Amino acid sequence: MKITKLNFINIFIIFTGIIVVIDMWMIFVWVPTEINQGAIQRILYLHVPVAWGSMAAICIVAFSSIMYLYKKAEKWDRIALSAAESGAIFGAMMLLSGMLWARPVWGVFWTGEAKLTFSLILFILFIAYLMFRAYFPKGIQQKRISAVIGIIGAIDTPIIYFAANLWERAHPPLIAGPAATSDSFISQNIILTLLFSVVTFTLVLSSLIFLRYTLRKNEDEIDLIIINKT
Amino acid sequence: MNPFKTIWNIAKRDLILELRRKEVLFTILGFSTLVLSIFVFSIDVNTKETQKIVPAIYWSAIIFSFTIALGRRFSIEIENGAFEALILSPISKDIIFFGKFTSNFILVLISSVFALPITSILFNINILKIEYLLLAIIISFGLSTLGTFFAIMSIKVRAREVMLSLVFFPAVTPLLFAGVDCMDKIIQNNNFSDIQSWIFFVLFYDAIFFLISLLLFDHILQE
Amino acid sequence: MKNQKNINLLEVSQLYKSFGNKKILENISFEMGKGEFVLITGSNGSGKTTLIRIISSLCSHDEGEIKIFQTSLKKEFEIVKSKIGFGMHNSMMYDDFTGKENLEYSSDLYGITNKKGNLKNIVDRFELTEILDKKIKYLSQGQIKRIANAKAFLNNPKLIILDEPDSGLDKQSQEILFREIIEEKKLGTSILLASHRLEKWIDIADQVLFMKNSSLINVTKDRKNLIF
Amino acid sequence: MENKYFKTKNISYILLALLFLISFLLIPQKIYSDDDGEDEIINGFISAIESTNENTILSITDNNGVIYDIIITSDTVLGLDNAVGERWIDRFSNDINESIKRLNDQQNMLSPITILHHSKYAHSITTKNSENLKTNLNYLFIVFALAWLSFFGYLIYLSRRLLNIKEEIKLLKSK
Repeated sequence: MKITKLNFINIFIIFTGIIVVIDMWMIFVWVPTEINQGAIQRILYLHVPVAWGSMAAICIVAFSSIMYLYKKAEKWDRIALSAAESGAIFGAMMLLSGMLWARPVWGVFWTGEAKLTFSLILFILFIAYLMFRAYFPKGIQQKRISAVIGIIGAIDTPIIYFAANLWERAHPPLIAGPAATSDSFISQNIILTLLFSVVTFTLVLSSLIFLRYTLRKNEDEIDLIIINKT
Repeated sequence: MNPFKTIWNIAKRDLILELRRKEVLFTILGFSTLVLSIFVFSIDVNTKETQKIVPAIYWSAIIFSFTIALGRRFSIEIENGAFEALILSPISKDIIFFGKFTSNFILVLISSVFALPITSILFNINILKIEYLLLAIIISFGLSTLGTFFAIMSIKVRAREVMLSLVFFPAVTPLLFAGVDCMDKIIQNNNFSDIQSWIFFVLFYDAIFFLISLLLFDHILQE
Repeated sequence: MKNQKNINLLEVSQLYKSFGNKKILENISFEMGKGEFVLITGSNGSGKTTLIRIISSLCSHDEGEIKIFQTSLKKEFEIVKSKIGFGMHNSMMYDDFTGKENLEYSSDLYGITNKKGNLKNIVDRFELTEILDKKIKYLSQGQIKRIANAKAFLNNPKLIILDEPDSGLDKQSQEILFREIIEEKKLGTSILLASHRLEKWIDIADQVLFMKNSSLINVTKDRKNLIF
Repeated sequence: MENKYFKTKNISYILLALLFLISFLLIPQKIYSDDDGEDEIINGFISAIESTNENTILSITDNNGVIYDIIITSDTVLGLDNAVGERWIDRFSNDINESIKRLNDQQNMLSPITILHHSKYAHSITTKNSENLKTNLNYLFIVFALAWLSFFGYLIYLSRRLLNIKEEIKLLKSK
């Protein structure tokens, strides 16, 4: 059975689906509830992997943008676009899970806490990349400028994280509650579930990128066919 | 042809152009004062609480007015192709970036220095100290590096002002944090060691983005 | 006047350019020797301006090779640019500066030694004295075009690239332009000119290239019965 | 005009590398040096509150009867729920008598308290309202539902577009 391009992706997605189901079982059934925060602590198994996913996405965007500027090969630009789109969704989830975790535990949706500020700015960076690319007239320059934004955005990410920490140190937000020390209470099962969720969400991220990449490739193919037809 | 002379030539001509057109000059000076006065109307100024948010108001006024000025800065120059004359002339692209950067740097510096006395009058805090000048210089450096880069990059994009600010603000937030926090500390006249880490951070930020813009500048000029 | 074959000033080989899914330039190739006058003609929108912009490295191209003064376009090519004069479609000048200030700015950029003398010479040659001291935005299209054309001759270049220099010019200034171009041609400067009006240029052109739906035909020989 | 002495490109490469080196050495360890040790957590009930002139001392008996004396400093953060369950969050120094009053209520209500302290100096004192922590399962449900909705929605949207384009290509190729 010749593995063609398309059904390789189907296998990959089905495989990810299975892994996701196992992961859900682990999160909701297998891992014990953490004594300090109760059930809400299970958001950790979504928040951390998604944060790791959006970080990975911005790195992929940066790497493929540099390669595109260096090699001028179309393939790198497609990877950058797909990584940015899935990265935007992961960034939105990171922001949402962060806020919905803060609400029950700290009593407020938004505090000056470093991680929340950082995830908001990262999310805006992704949106800026996608909007700028959509509003720029089509062509080689559009790809080149998006690559430049990708690189600047990626270089900015650690700097923003650093600034958010400095900002939090200068203006400590009123976090009254055990969540502030959630990581001081890690038992064996919690670490295992967390690692497994990180693996699952990396698989989800790569399958999204993979799918978006093939879609982009086919779009280019259609453009080529139309050009040859006229 | 001494490159520093060309850079000064480009910057000088840009500034003369802005003086004649007065459009960007008004945005830089007028708009920031407008933002400051809006805050003065909306909050009762003399309680101790509001003193804490004065740095935030000051720096957001500077950044807003600079973003709008950036949107206007290159639009006319591009329409009749004057920017292309620069690209076609026998100077390397880095010198063009230096020239445009210097003129933007001077404009932002004027705006931030001009807004200092206004803020101290409106919010009656004494902020006319030398440290503010140093702070204004290093932060304006960072602002104009990325500002020039993004302005030139977003010439051809539709809805240019919105797109420019959408890309510019997240990239500049570290500077906003640094500016607000340092100013806050200087107002409570803490010693230098508190803001030392911020000063280091801003210098690092300026250097990194100045070099990155230099390296990537060729790619955004090529049509 | 055939130039020596070996030193080609400008070589364009198999140039392709398409924008989105519309082809603009297909397999464009031509050469240009020293002291030659090449005329590129064709109806509006046949890709003349794009070709000129690609040659002057303002616009990227998909495939093909462009060599000016034997150096390929890809390398840093400022040294080459100092020997070229550009007169593009738009005026390339600042509206709020007067004609004189614009010309001074260009001579600063080109690093011309005796700025005053060179400027005076250009102004006399193109008879610009009376329109030089008004701001560009108060001048008519024709007057702006005259100053823009003069700007292309400012750094006494070896190669002059002009795109529609005669659009909007009145009779008298066309005469001036025509006279100056012949003058430069005698001094050995090669000129690449794109225009859709033929009357005068066709007689003095060494090569005539006709652009028709994104391809190039060399009609130097049977230029007389050129109709489009 | 040969600007060889202004070869900014390679100078910038060297400067950039140098800068990365310096920054890694200089800034981070300056920041993270003042992170002093681990904080401990005590869960228990307030048994007594004495406020002397310079600071206030809370004595807490935890679940297995051990009594701790915790010192409340000026920047201790309080997160206390009243009988109805609304959470009140403020710094101790901002409003001392209000904080003392609230602490007394907690003592009378015998509500479970979590204290985060570092060698007896309290960072934060919060009511360990385990019962309403159970109730916010709905937050948990919302987050996971939204997460999976967006991922699978995007996945389905992409695959549908992919199939359409595949058909179009087949159509165009056959024509």
